[in-house]
Amino acid sequence: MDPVILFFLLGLAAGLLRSELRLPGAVYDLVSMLLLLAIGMKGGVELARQSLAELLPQTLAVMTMGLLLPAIAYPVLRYAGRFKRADAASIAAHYGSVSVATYAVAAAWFASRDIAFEAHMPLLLAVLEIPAILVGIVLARGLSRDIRLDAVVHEVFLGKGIVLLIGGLLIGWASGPEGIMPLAPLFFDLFKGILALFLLEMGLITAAHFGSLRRHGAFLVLFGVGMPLFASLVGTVFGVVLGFSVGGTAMLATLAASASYIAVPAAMRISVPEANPTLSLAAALGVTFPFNVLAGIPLYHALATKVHVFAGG
Amino acid sequence: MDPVILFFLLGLAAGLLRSELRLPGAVYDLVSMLLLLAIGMKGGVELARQSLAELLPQTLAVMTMGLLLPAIAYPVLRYAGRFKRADAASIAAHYGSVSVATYAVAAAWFASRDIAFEAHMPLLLAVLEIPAILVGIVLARGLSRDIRLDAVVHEVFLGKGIVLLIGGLLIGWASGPEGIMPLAPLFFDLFKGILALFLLEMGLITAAHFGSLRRHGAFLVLFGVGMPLFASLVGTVFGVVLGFSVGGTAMLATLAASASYIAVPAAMRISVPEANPTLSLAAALGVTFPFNVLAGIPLYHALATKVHVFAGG
Amino acid sequence: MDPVILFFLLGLAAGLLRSELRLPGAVYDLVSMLLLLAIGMKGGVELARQSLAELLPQTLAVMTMGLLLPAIAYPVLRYAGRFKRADAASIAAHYGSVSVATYAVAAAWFASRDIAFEAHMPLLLAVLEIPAILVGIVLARGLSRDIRLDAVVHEVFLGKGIVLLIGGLLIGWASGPEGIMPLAPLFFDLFKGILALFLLEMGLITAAHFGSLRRHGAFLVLFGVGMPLFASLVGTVFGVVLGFSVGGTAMLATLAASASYIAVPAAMRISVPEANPTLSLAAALGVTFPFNVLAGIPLYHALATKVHVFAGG
Amino acid sequence: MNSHTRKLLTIVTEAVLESVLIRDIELLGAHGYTVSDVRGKGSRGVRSSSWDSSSNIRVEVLCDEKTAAAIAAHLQAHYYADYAMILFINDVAVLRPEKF
Amino acid sequence: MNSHTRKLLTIVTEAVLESVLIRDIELLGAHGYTVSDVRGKGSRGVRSSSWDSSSNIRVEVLCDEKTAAAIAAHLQAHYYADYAMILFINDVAVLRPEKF
Amino acid sequence: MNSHTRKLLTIVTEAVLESVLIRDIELLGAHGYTVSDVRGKGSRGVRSSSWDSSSNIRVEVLCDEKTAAAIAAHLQAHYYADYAMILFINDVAVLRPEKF
Ligand SMILES: Nc1ncnc2c1ncn2[C@@H]1O[C@H](COP(=O)(O)O)[C@@H](O)[C@H]1O
Ligand SMILES: Nc1ncnc2c1ncn2[C@@H]1O[C@H](COP(=O)(O)O)[C@@H](O)[C@H]1O
Ligand SMILES: Nc1ncnc2c1ncn2[C@@H]1O[C@H](COP(=O)(O)O)[C@@H](O)[C@H]1O
Ligand code: NA
Ligand code: NA
Ligand code: NA
Repeated sequence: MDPVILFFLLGLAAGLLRSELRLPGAVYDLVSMLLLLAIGMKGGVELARQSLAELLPQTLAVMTMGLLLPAIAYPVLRYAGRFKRADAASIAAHYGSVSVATYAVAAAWFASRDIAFEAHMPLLLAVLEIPAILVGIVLARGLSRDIRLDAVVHEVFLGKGIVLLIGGLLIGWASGPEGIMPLAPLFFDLFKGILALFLLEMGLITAAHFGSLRRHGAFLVLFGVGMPLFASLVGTVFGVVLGFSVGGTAMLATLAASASYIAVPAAMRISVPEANPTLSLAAALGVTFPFNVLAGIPLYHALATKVHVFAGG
Repeated sequence: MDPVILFFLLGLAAGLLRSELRLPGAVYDLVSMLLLLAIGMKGGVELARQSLAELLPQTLAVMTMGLLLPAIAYPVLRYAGRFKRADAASIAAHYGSVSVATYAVAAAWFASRDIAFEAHMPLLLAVLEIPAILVGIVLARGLSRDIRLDAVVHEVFLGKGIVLLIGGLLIGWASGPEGIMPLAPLFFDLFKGILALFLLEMGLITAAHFGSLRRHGAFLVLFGVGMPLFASLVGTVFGVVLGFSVGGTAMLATLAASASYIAVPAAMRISVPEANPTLSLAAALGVTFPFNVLAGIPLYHALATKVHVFAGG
Repeated sequence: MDPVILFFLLGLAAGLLRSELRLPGAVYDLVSMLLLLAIGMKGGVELARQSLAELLPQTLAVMTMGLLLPAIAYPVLRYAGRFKRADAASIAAHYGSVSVATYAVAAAWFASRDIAFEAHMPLLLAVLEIPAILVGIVLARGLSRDIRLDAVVHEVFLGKGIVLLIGGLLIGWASGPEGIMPLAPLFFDLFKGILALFLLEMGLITAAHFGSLRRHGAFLVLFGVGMPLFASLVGTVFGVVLGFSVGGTAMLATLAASASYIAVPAAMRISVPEANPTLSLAAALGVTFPFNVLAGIPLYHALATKVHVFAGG
Repeated sequence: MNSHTRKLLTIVTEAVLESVLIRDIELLGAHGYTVSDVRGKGSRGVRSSSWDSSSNIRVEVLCDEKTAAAIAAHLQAHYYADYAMILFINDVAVLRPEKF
Repeated sequence: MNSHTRKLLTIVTEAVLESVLIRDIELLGAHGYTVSDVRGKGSRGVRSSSWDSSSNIRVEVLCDEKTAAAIAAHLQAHYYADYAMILFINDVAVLRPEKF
Repeated sequence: MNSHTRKLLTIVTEAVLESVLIRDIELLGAHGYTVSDVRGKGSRGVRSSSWDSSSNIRVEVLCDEKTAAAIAAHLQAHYYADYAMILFINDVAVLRPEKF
């Protein structure tokens, strides 16, 4: 098992045993900043090599996926799950968006198995963060109601995560592979170590959300496993149709399967305050994140391999 | 002189001159987390290569040493030092346990002199943290009195230090030397730099404890030098009897000589609250820690060398 | 463009767009500690190779420059700028002193162009921090008035910045190039990455100071560009007279041109409290720092090259 | 020493509200505010992680009685239903009443 | 705006006590609490390091008079002798008295 | 439970003043103090960076009326003109009046 996953399990165990272990807020901030910048920079360096003509349609297609997934999740939550409108919309938004930590774990998993994937994936990661938020807001409020649009746009586009990811992309793109070298020791060489620390804290946070799962019942658990499985299928289809490699398809499936727990919670809290944040975080953090990092990623890769054999053969 | 020791002296000087220099709490936490995890992981990687049959008796013997040392220190403190029962028990517990920072300085000192030592030493480090705490509690309260045992156990086994050390051990053990490689840049390559930062803060803390030494008199200073010297003899004997190498014997002597200032103070504060924490910290931090890192480690190594020549020759 | 400058621009953009991005205080502290220690250590390692006979006159000459610059800036601010006495004195002190961040950016710029400079520059950097503060206090209060001299001396010599810079110098000097190697991964290899994080925060801070510029008018902007240009001439002259290399001359010009925003603000706040700190920070951070890192450094290097050609015949 | 009575209004709520809350408070007439990071527990559960979306802030506003009442009413109307929030008010003595 | 008076009990004590203190407070009937990290000095010396075992916390509990008295009595009996701790109580106005 | 009234004096001011302020407070007779890191806004603008020279501290002093008045007067005379600073005082009940 990848040692970074062991850090997640250590955090989980420490959290469940109620250890005093806790990452200080400032350390959590530093670690997540470094991850976001590193992922962005790594992608940006590659962007310089790509033609815009190729990127634009892919980007648009992936945005469509980001609109589609929450639109599918919503009725399931609303009618099968019997959630209130705001709650269903908010949970749907979380699952339509993406988790940077899941991306990082998948990237590490792929790297250690020498599985290549499209290098501009971080761009798609950034792009996928946003559409689901807008869908979530519209689902909760309808189009007619007055939405504090400025606050939403601010929250969405100028949130810490997006600024660092896009900023990293631009810096990587402007610097190119040569120019970025002096920054490699901090941002690239330490990447896995930093990810390990981050996952330690993720384990602690996940443990804290197990409790609310118990209160909010079996449907959330089911949804937290079923939705990523379904979304990974959607992601695989998009990957194949867009002509991605096996690795790229698996990565897009992983992104589709992942659920946001940073950008979306903050945006929903401001724009759909009547949604109960405990529900979406319990599902995204308590079920889907561990499911994806422990079982999902290899599964999605196996699926992409199968589908590529089938499609290509 | 090892540059990490210069950082300790810089902190000490800055503290004594009342500079505004101060490591933020979050940075101290980060730095100590990285040290504990790194020490654990380094040891864990080696554990994979050891047979359990060999480790178990050593572990038990070392635990015995951890029970023995505070039991010897207590009467000295109680009768020669005329400390109150709780204070004597608490100080004894500090000296029966171990200091991770001292271990790290010794490991760095040994490494820069190419002195090998038994690679599972971090396991013994973790093991030694605990018995002295239990002895301290029993000495303070007797066996009859109702002790909040659950709180004590929680404090002792789930304290940050133990969780990170044991967690690191397990992660290193499960990953093996190959698997751990991607984490090496953060946890192993930066180790000495991180240790330097940690010792800078240790110097500042030590300076803050010099004041209380002046108030609490000469006996603490004497004890703070005499106890590690005596304990290093005990550690040397245990090392030789257990068949350790010269380096391993010197390291066990160092561990025996070191006094805890993280795990034990926290545990004592909860379980023996009537003990004055200033006394034990003044001795452990104001005297014993600087004595060990500045003079003790080379001394213990010279001792181990002598004894091995004598025993082996 | 150097990628570290891109981090500055990212911070600037995020700040101006009012993004929520913010470096936690503890992280800012850590990052600036690492920079100061690294700069000091790098210089200290080289000091070992220098003869004291050579260093002393240079050090004294550079101190003179540090007395001269604020003495020239003061009348300009007082009479052309019509600032109150305390404000003129305080701004003058900021510009007579130096900015460690500007030094670090220049060092990185020089390194990436293989431009050598005198290796004991960090010593001059440390030396230059102080005289301007004393000049500023005297300008504000005269020599007669009772100044809390002890508080000033404490603030100046025991401020975090000086302690870390001088501490790093001493550690580097005592350890030598060999001894310092184990610390290189943290302090030297990560240097540029750490500098990038620091400049990200500098961009955010700069953005916050743009607002006060708007309120305090055009003179500050003019002064914020004109003063470094003039000071760089003075620095160039000193560099040539002291027999520095082209790189060394350009670096001394850069130091002369840079304005303090850490040590001096803190010292002025305590010793000249009636000076408005917003004015000096708006000029030093809102104008001079970005001017120097974006345009000044190459300019000063071109100037030094020209003058050396001219002086050298 | 001439002292005058003013109201100190203290709010403990979700960190995510910091910027909107500050905007509201200033619009309602407060001349200043002080914010600190805290953790805690209330009817909406434990809020104490190293993690923005589940951490709290304490906002203190020193103001006259009318402003305090206006802010309290506004918060009650707009945030009580959906956010973890408590609010309390006490009398304090200040030296420069015109400032608050 | 209908306001009611409740007690705000503030404790400043050693950080190491956080979890046991919180347990005690909840057992004694408080419905919530707020904690923040502070530093300070008192009869037991300076407590202000970056270091858990010598740093302080401030715990605030908003509750009715009876609960405040119970908590104060409990702390005085169990912790005053051995720990750095101060405690004070003041009246505050709240909007939802049933909550505290 | 016997409780007695004392004054709680709260100061919010520039972080750079921490050490001089504490010295003054102790010289004026306070037996202790509690400090925390805060951010805020007042007549001297926003003070809320990760950056010492523009961040704030809150200093709390529990003391008798006379000491509170002396500290307030001293701060008003020496710091109000040049520093970002507010100060307020309220009554609190304490258990060990001799301590403050
Ligand atoms: N009784 C209380 N005493 C002190 N703080 C409280 C109390 N109740 C709630 N809080 C604080 O206010 C926040 C929000 O409260 P609530 O809306 O009840 O979840 C909590 O997270 C606590 O920090
Ligand atoms: N007079 C006081 N005013 C404000 N805070 C105090 C006072 N006395 C003590 N404290 C705080 O309470 C903690 C414990 O106090 P003590 O038990 O007196 O050492 C100190 O570390 C301070 O943070
Ligand atoms: N009305 C107020 N309510 C609460 N805090 C305030 C108020 N005014 C000022 N402050 C705090 O006191 C600091 C200094 O205030 P000032 O001297 O007005 O700039 C500010 O940065 C705030 O943290
Ligand atoms: Na998704
Ligand atoms: Na020991
Ligand atoms: Na200058």
